[in-house]
Amino acid sequence: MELNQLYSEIILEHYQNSPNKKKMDDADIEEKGHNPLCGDTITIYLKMDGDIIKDASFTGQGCAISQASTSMLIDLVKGKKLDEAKKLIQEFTDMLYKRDVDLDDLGDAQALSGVADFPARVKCALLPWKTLEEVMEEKEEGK
Amino acid sequence: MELNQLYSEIILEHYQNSPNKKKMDDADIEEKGHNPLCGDTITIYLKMDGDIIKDASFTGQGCAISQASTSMLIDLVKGKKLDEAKKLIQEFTDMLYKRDVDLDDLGDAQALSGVADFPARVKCALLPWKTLEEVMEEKEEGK
Amino acid sequence: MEKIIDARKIREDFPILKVRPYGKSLIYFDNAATTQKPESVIKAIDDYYSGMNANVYRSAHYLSGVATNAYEEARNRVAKFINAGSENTIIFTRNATESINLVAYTWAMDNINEGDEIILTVAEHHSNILPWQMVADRKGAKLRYVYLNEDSRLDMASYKDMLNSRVKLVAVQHVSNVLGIINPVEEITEMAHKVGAKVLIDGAQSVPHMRVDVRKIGCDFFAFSGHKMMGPMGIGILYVKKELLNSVPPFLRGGEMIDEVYEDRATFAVPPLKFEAGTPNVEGAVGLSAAIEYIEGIGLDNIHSHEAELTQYALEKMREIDFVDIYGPRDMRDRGGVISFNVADIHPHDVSTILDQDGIAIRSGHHCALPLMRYLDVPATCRASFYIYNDMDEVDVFIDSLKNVRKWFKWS
Amino acid sequence: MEKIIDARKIREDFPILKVRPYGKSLIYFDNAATTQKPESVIKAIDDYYSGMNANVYRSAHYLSGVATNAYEEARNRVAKFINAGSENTIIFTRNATESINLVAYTWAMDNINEGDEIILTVAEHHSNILPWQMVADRKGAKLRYVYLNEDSRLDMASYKDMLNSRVKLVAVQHVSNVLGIINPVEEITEMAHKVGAKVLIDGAQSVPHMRVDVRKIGCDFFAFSGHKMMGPMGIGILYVKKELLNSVPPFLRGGEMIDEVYEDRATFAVPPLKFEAGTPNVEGAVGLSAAIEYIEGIGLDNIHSHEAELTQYALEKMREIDFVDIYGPRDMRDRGGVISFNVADIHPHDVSTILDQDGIAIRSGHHCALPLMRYLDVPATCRASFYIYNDMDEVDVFIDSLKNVRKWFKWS
Ligand SMILES: Cc1ncc(COP(=O)(O)O)c(C=O)c1O
Ligand SMILES: Cc1ncc(COP(=O)(O)O)c(C=O)c1O
Repeated sequence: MELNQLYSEIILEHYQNSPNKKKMDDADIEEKGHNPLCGDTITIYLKMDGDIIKDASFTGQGCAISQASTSMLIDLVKGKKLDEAKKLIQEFTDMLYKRDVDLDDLGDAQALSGVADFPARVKCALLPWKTLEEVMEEKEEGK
Repeated sequence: MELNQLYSEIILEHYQNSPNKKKMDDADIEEKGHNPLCGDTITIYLKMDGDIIKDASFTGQGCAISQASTSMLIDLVKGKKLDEAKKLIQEFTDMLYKRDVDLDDLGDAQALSGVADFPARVKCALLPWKTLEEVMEEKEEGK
Repeated sequence: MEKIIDARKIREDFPILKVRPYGKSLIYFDNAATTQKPESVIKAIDDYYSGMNANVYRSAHYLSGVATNAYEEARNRVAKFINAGSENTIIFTRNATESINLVAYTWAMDNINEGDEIILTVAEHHSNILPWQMVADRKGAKLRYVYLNEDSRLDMASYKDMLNSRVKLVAVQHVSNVLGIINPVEEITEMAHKVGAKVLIDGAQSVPHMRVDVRKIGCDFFAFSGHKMMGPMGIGILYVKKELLNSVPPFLRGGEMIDEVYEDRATFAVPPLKFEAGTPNVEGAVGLSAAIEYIEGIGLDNIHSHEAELTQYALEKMREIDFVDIYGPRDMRDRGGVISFNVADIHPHDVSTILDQDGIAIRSGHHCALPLMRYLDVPATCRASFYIYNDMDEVDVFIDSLKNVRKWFKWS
Repeated sequence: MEKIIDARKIREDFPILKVRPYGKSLIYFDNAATTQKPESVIKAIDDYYSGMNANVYRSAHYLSGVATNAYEEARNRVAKFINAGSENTIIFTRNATESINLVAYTWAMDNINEGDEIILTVAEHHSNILPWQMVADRKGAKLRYVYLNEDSRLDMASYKDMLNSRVKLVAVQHVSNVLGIINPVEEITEMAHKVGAKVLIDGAQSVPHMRVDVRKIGCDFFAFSGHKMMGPMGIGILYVKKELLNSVPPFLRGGEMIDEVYEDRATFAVPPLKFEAGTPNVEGAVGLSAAIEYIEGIGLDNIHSHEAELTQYALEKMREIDFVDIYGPRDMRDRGGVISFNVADIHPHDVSTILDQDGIAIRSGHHCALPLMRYLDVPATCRASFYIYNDMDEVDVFIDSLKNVRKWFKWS
């Protein structure tokens, strides 16, 4: 795996010019994610319509991988049901652990498959997906 | 160094039949010594006449080396001034650390010189001498 | 009879067993104190420092990735070895003593209060007594002890008597380092849980020698040491039951165990990192992992049978010597490879020094079990403890040497 | 100019430096996190397990004698290395973090009370912050921080302002792991002692790199780690001033640290054993001793000069790159071999990943100094830190790689 795959056009585009990177003032759900080992932080904002993620955005500070990954996740989950989002989280996680998985649903996020070759960076890419997972766990626990 | 020197006649005699091993009810000084690493314990009893050790005895439980060493020490210090006893303690300690020292003053205790070849046992032999040293330190500190 | 374990062949794996004290073959019977290390463990340490060494978790560079993987694989292997379920339940400490102290300083200081009770046994190692004395002292709780029955085993009836709702913790060793008894920890845990008490098992003497399944035992805390199972010194393990893990407060504080740090306050990482402050002993974890691999290669059931065989043989031979007193159970049921004994009229230190001249390493002293010594009414004992590299021939040499001990004292 | 240290030759002593990440020569600039080990240290560990391993102090057999001597010699060597005076003032711990926690849990919990103050600095490592947060929290004491002056050095004037009779402890790092500043600990100690405060120095980043004399400093406690000075992981050191030693209560409780143990109470051994509960890491002590021998063979003054030279060279080259921001003092006065920096528009992790592909190991992140990061107003930094096996050629490769970093991001 080469660096130019890790820092590909599409990842840099999401990192440097994401339209998803903005605060949402009327969000129904606001979930912070933090990677204490490296200091990356993100906040995911969700506007819900029942079970459907009507709108989503994020703010954050961190490396290209974590920020691009968040932007890609936002792209993917907008308009999706929570259940569908859950499936995407699983697929993305599987991709980063090099498990056999169909990548078709993952859209731009497929570009992050190369991170699997940089074990130290896998946590960066997973951060937003884990954060969204926590939203769901909290919802399920009725918090 | 051979075992028959470590467990020589004279050491065994002091260990098995010491006339010094008895409680002294009217002792002026009673000092306990304890080696926590091996569990040896002794109590030294001293009857003082000013600076002179008029009488001495001991009780205790422990290995042949610690008990014989205590009996030999009692033999040596009886009738001695504290200052003289202090000198003996130093000479005995030097002997066990194989430092160059004149052994003449040490009487039977010379027989313990072989313990220096059994590093694990040096502490056993030193126990009573350290205990007597503590008596003196406490005296000096005016306790 | 076919040998389960060929100790002679196994000895080839242990470089230190070629040492010849005073020109004699080394017979190492001090395994309950610490065990020797096979070549594979020594090599794992060498390989670690020669090809993987780095600080873990936080750097993004190559070596740090390699070291982090090695560390986490070790944690994983430990988790599987004792069937912990999740590797998050495995906390690396310095030794079993620190593992127990961790529980004392955190969970116990938070959950044990005035009037509460802690049940120990009189056979506990100091490392499973002193931490609880501290807790009892600071919190106004009460320590109660279970004693032994006439067969030198735990008096199980007294657990029944003592267990009540005031009891917050039962701390008990899995195997005694003096008597060799294997305690019914599963039964004890079940009884304790019925009254709502938590259970800590000191497994320092069990994990190296027998199959241990912490979830089958059902205990809340389980502590052991790497160095007693052919792993390096400086690495210990604390297992904390998953359900409890989050509620245990952190112990040592500093780097690596944090989430956020402000000048006046901090939040903590999730377990197990929350409990591992500062640079961890990656070498120790990697060496321990190699030791587990070695143990698994031989098989814990084989190890246990081998030791049982040796112990039975040694006990029989020792009973034939009329001036030798043996402590501990009379039969081999639930018994590990540890034999404590005394020679009439001769202090254990002298016995040990005399055997040492024949190349035989046994331990003499109180074995960090002074309450038990007082209970047995002896100032100290000798102890022979076996492992996979010992065999019957060595026991024979030991028996011969033992028979001669009194001669040096002109006693016969 | 004649080289003080020939790093190329020294590299021969370090097997790991032959590792080739992604086919590149390894350039290890993560020495502030942990250092690599010379062959002699690896061999000392091997020799220990192949010829000396035993539990220390309590057994009377041959190997135990050998191991005990090795352990005590190591203690002696450490004492001499930092001029501690008596070897009894040297306590072996697991790492610097545990050393500091030991003081926090014992001396501090006993001597710091409501309304008392503890002075830290904003540049402290988490390991010298969190233990004091705990003490402050539990005892109702107040933490106060010294900040930096415009030259990124400790603002000494604020010590003067803050020191008063309520201050019970001043805890300060000897050398910063982020800024490289060498703090005037002797002066700080003198000032603190005048108001009756005790002083703890975190020497994790000084002892490996410069001559340290704890009695000249005059501090009460001094903590450092073996793994940062080419010694093994899992061994740390706490020096406690002789006058204080007896009054510090024990920390971890268990085997080896006792005098007498009864069922309900215990008395403790004299220092340092009182502070070393359970089986000690003899391997770690022996390995550390070999590391000190290696350091002494090279000479701490030489090490310090070598690092100063490298640092100066690297700083000059880095200043020429206009998109690189450097944190820390502008000149070389009282400065260690640690350089923290950032590349404009690129996160430190990305910088680190890109350099890593060229075989260069640097650290990126908050370096366990989040309060300092916040104070510097950066989320994280990159850090290059040097040691004896690094040289100018490596710095050149590093500079070239650094110049290229932005290209990967299509920034130039
Ligand atoms: C300044 C400073 N203090 C303390 C520590 C903690 O050392 P350790 O992780 O070895 O306990 C470190 C190293 O991480 C350090 O750089
Ligand atoms: C039963 C038992 N518990 C605890 C310990 C303490 O282990 P460590 O000294 O490795 O902490 C030991 C060993 O000495 C032991 O035998």
